[in-house]
Amino acid sequence: MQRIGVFVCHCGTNIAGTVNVEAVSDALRKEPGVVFSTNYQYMCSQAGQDIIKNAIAEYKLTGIVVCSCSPRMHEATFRKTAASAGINPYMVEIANIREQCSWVHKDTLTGTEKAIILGRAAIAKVNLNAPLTPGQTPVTKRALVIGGGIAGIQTALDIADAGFPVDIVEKKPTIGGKMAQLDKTFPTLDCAACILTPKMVDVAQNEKIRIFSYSEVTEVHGFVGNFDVTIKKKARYVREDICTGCGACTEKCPQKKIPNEFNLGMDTRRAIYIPFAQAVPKVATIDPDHCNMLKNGKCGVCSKVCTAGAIDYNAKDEFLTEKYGAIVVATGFNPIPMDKFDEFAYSQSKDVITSLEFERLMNAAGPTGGKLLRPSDGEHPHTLVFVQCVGSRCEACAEKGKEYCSKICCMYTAKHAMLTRDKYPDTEVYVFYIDVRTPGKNFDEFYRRAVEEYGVHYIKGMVGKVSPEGNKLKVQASDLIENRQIHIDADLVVLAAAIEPDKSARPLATMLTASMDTNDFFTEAHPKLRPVESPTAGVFLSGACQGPKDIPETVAQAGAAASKVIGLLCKDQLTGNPCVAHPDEMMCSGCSNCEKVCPYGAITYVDKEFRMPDRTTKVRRVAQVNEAVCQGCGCCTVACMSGAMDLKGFKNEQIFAEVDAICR
Amino acid sequence: MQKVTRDILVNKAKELLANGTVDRVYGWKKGEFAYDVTPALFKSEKELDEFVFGDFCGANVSKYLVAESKKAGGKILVFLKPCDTYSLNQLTTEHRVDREKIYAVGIPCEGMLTGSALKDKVDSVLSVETEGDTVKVETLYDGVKTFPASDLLPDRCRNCKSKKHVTYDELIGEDGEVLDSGRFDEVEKLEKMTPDERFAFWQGELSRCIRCNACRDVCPACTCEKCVFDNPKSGLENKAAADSFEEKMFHIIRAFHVAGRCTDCGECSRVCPQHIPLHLLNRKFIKDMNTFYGEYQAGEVVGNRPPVVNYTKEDIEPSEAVKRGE
Amino acid sequence: MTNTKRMKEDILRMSGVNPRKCMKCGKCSGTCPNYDEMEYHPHQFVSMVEEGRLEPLLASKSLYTCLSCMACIERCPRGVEPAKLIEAVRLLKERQKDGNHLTANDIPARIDDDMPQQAIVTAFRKYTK
Amino acid sequence: MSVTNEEYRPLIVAFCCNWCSYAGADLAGNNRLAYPADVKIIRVPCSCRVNPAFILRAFQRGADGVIICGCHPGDCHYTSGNYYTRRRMALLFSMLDYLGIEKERTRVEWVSAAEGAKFAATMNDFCKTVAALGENKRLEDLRCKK
Amino acid sequence: MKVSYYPGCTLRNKAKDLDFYARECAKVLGFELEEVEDWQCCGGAFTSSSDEIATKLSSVRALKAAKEAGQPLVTVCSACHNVIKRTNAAMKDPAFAAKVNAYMKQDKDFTEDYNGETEVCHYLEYLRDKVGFDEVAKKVVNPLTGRKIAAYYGCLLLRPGKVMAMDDPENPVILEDFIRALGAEPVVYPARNECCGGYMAIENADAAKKRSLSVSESAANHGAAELVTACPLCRYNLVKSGSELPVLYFTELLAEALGVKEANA
Repeated sequence: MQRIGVFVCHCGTNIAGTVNVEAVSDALRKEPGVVFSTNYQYMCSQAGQDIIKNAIAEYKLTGIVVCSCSPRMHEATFRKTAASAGINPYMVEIANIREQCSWVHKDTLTGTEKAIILGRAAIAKVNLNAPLTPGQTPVTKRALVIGGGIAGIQTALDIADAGFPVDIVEKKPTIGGKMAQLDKTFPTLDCAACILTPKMVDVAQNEKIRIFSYSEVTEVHGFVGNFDVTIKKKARYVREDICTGCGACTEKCPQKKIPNEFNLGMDTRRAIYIPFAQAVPKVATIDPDHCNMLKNGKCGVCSKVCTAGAIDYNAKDEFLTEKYGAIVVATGFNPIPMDKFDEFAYSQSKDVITSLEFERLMNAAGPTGGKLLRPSDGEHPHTLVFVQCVGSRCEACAEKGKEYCSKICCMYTAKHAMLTRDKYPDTEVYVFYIDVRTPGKNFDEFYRRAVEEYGVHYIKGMVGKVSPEGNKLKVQASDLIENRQIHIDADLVVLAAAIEPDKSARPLATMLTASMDTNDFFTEAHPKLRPVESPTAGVFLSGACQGPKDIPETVAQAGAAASKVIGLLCKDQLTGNPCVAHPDEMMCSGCSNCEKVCPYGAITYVDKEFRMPDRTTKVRRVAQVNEAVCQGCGCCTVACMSGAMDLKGFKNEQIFAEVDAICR
Repeated sequence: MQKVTRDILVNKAKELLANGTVDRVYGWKKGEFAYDVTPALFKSEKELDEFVFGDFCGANVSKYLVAESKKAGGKILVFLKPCDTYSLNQLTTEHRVDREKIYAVGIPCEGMLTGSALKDKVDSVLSVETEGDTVKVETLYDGVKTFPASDLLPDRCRNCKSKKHVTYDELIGEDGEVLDSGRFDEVEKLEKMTPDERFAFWQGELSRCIRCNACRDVCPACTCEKCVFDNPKSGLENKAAADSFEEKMFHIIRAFHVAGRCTDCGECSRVCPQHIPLHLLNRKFIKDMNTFYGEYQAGEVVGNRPPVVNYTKEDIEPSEAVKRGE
Repeated sequence: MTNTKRMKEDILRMSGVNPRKCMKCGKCSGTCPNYDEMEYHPHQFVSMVEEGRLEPLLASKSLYTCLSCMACIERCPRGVEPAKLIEAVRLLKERQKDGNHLTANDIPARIDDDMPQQAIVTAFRKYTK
Repeated sequence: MSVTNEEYRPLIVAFCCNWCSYAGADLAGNNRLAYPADVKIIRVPCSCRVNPAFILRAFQRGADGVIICGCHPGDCHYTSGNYYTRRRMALLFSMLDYLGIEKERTRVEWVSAAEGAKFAATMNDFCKTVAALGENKRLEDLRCKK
Repeated sequence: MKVSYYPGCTLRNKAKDLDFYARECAKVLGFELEEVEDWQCCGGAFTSSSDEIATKLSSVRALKAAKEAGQPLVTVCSACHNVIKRTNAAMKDPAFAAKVNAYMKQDKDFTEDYNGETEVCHYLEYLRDKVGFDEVAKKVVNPLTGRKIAAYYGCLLLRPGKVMAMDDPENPVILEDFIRALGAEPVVYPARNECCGGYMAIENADAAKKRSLSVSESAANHGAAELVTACPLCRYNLVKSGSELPVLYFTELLAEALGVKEANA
């Protein structure tokens, strides 16, 4: 049996004005378990808290009920008071007789009656309270960043800057991501490589950062502060520690006709290759699908020309397991395939390209050395048509396209149009748009410059059909402002393809038990207030894996994710919320219902041996709650049919007791 | 009525025991009366002499596998009617049975008669035989009486939902199809009544409950280690009801606990000594889940996620859900 | 209910089209092969029906110049299906008194010996009630 | 102590989630938006913590109405809790209705931390509705009234 | 293998070749077209309006006959195929089917409700999915080697894509694969799925001509020497367009390759 003290606060006249506090403390004194009851003008004041402390000592109280303002206001205060007087802070319950009683009821009689009932419910609950201690778990002071694009790079640099070691896992042979493929960046038109490559070098040179390029995460176990991650380092057949990146092998390899993915297949590379000049790490990689030596043991040219002796045809995939305290997902995006939009003749003509391909065509390091030339015949195009929203903003149930706005296309198209007109004033540039969306600093100004200074023809309407005829692309489109159909003989058509999360994101989300939306973007712990955290504790989101983003936004989010990681890694121990779910293993049927509804993946199942009353042992499948991961929502307790799962601090019997006290 | 005979099943059992596929068999044996057939475990070829099969083998033996499959030893042979296979799948989904330890032989079912319906019609039954669709009953005092078999079929068979075996290791006879049954007609009829009529209906039905717990004990979805109604710590412990509300509370909570997991096997109504149509509670949940969240049949596929532990962002609001009937 | 409102409801019901799904991108009119023959274009049908401006549509020749080629249905990113809407407006017109656009007597003069039966029956179905 | 009052007053139990609706109720208090004292609030971490058994228990012990308040769908502090609440309560309420129990006695309302006014208005309306139904006879446990 | 066959009225009149060669080639390819008894004209155009019941009855009767025969319903004419396939899809909607079935109950020989059970299959689909273009290629005796043939799909075979589900409506390959199977070289050109002008030919021949000319010119520009189609109206418009390109029915082309044409010459 508890020894409960009841403390009724007047809150000046805030409570005492409508509630007869004397009557309340008198009535509650008669409740079961109550050994002391009093009232005071301001319970939260130092003097009020002293009354509580003294009563705890004098009456050997084990539980406290404070009838006062909302627990959202002073629960923490009174818990501290109790703790300082030597009783467990979770033995305190608050009856909210101000916000939910005296302030909303005018009549003293009903106000007093209700305050008594609320006090009674709190007493009934405290009678069943048990001391709770938040769990402590140590934190591995190392972070993992999955994805080595600008989001991952920035996050890693910021974390490393705070002094914590960081590993980047990148599935491609080099870090850099999509930004490395871009030409200029909006709205300032600085060159992407000029601002990105120094950061890539910083990453390479930072002692706190390790790069696992050409690698993938294959397994994730553990929880916040204590993740165990298995990383697969794919065999690149070149020893990273020896290769100097001289590139001799990439010039001598006889396999020349392999589409170069870095230039989106618009030129070719060898079977041994370095994706681009500023690659980090700058080491060669052998493409096993095209290498003669690996396929049929005949060749070995690269090994012969490599003076460093870095080639290793016998290399195997390696697996290593590392410990991390926090994981940042930065898996980025890709343009969607255009094969379902053949009204734009993407598969029929080389001169219908995506915007990312256009970036490569304009890039000095691209397949044309930065000269804008038609992929089909290498001629200089005079008439260019840009089509916006290809695959974005489609009907939800459409089989092709995405329901969302891809966000970045309006701005990069304005950039493309502007750059084209700037470099080649002899061109005519048409942009077909549905809406021009420019909410960003200097964005609308940028778009207006494209129209006003560079004379780009912005036409509100959509292209219906592109027909390759001769060496022209006949574009048929609507002009909604002039209410006419227009026909343009274009030399190049550029499609602003919708962007989608990288395909690696979904299996990764499963490994991380992080949730995703129907479009495979990672969901945030809270869409407004916790935008860089996943609902899974210890997993953070950076960049376009969470939703379409431009570079400034990505970098901002990357920094925000890094600061959240730093905040976590700064702690030696994580203090949990003690109000967590707890299964009674003897009652658990092992049905997995709780596991299914847990939004945090905090519940797992183990086969456990139990000693039965008849002295036999029995192996049963039972639920286990990871208290470091559980956030205490209680959803599992209702999903549990046998009542085995309960929530500490809000136990079934406690809530039943409150209900009973109110309905008495 | 049944197309499979006892001998076919016994021969199959003997064969599987002999070749070591299984080391015990769950089937049925004779009870006190002709219509009173009860599930039983047979551990040897010899014991199989007592194995019976006929038109009163309605008992769903899936639930017995919860305990049996966790015991040491080899595989257990079990003969499952189509509707029993749904239960086995659901229990597999919930990790309540070890499917690897079970050798399930699917057997066709032509509908199983209930003893309680028979007892309502005649007294002192000596023997029962079915020929085609006619049931011949020999009684102690009234001689031989005949009934059409349909008179003795429970609702679950008259509105059979499926003749298809959703899981089996071996099949005797041909597999059937999922049927387009009228199993929700009765529920719809109730929904069309006024609230007062519904209240009166259920008051009439549920007040007969004697809390014998037979419905719970037979239910293949009720396999908790300890039932909340028996557990003093659950806050719901209630061994016997003291007034009419507690019956309602017991049955609502029981129906809610099995919602999304109940395969509609109808065992609850079969065993109820008070003839309470308990399946109408379960079917209400099934019907609601189908209309609100899309067609769902518990036990159809192993690993399916029941609607109560799932959601979509566009789900119906509770206020809309109760307006449907209006 | 006003007559226009009733007619609009009829059109929406018959066609099953929800014009509110339209995001006014103009792809339907960009794709329409018979655009130049039409006074009101596919995207206008969608917005005019939604706005309830039915009289000009009912009086327009455009009802009979839609080729029913369904390119607008196929390519609409929002699944609006403008051609179905045009057809519903046309049916509404033809179901009115003297609403037929062609009669059997009009046909012989318009066809040659090679004209397939298919074209004639289609024209009947499209132009008459 | 009991108040003798000629007028019948219903007993209403309100389950409020800690993050939105309980804060919404506090806001109603801060703004002094009155609603009947018949409403007694029980704080739960999330609306998904509300077991149907709690609701039935309240009715059994003499509550005349039970209302569950949670964050708006999509805004759950725990991301998905209220979606489960919505399903569970839709099914439970439909079942209670099926048993002939007045469906007006149960309600789910989404009240955010900013919606003090909505909280008060909801409680006023719910009290009025339940008061109009009169005492809960169909669900109460007579033993507990003695 | 027997299949139910719906020829349609044009194939009985102006497009007899389309029909004749379809039947003869089927024999060579090992299946038989069993003409649906007492079929009625499909009406040429599908009326998408949900309250148009009567215009769909003829199609439903043919579909029902195929269901009773337990066979897929094969069509050749694009227009018939479009009407019947879409009607069949509409019949899968229980509300619509209920209305139509209520109507059909007045038929003398009414047996049971029809709910879209029949598989509707264009002759080309049958060749691709059931016979296999590989098998067709094996039966070719006169390979059309060296001929540059442009496939003209028009609208009705492909759209609406979700219902017709024959091929990718923007980048179809079925006719090209067919042409390749016969040994000829398919010519891909952008106008192959643009409208020929259709029934506009009756009211405004000039407008129709403009459309069909743009199709045949596009094909010619891409190097085609002849056009192939499945639709009599498309063929009519393309022939009248004034282009030099010969326009053939696909069955005619098939007959030529299989040696059926010379056998019947």
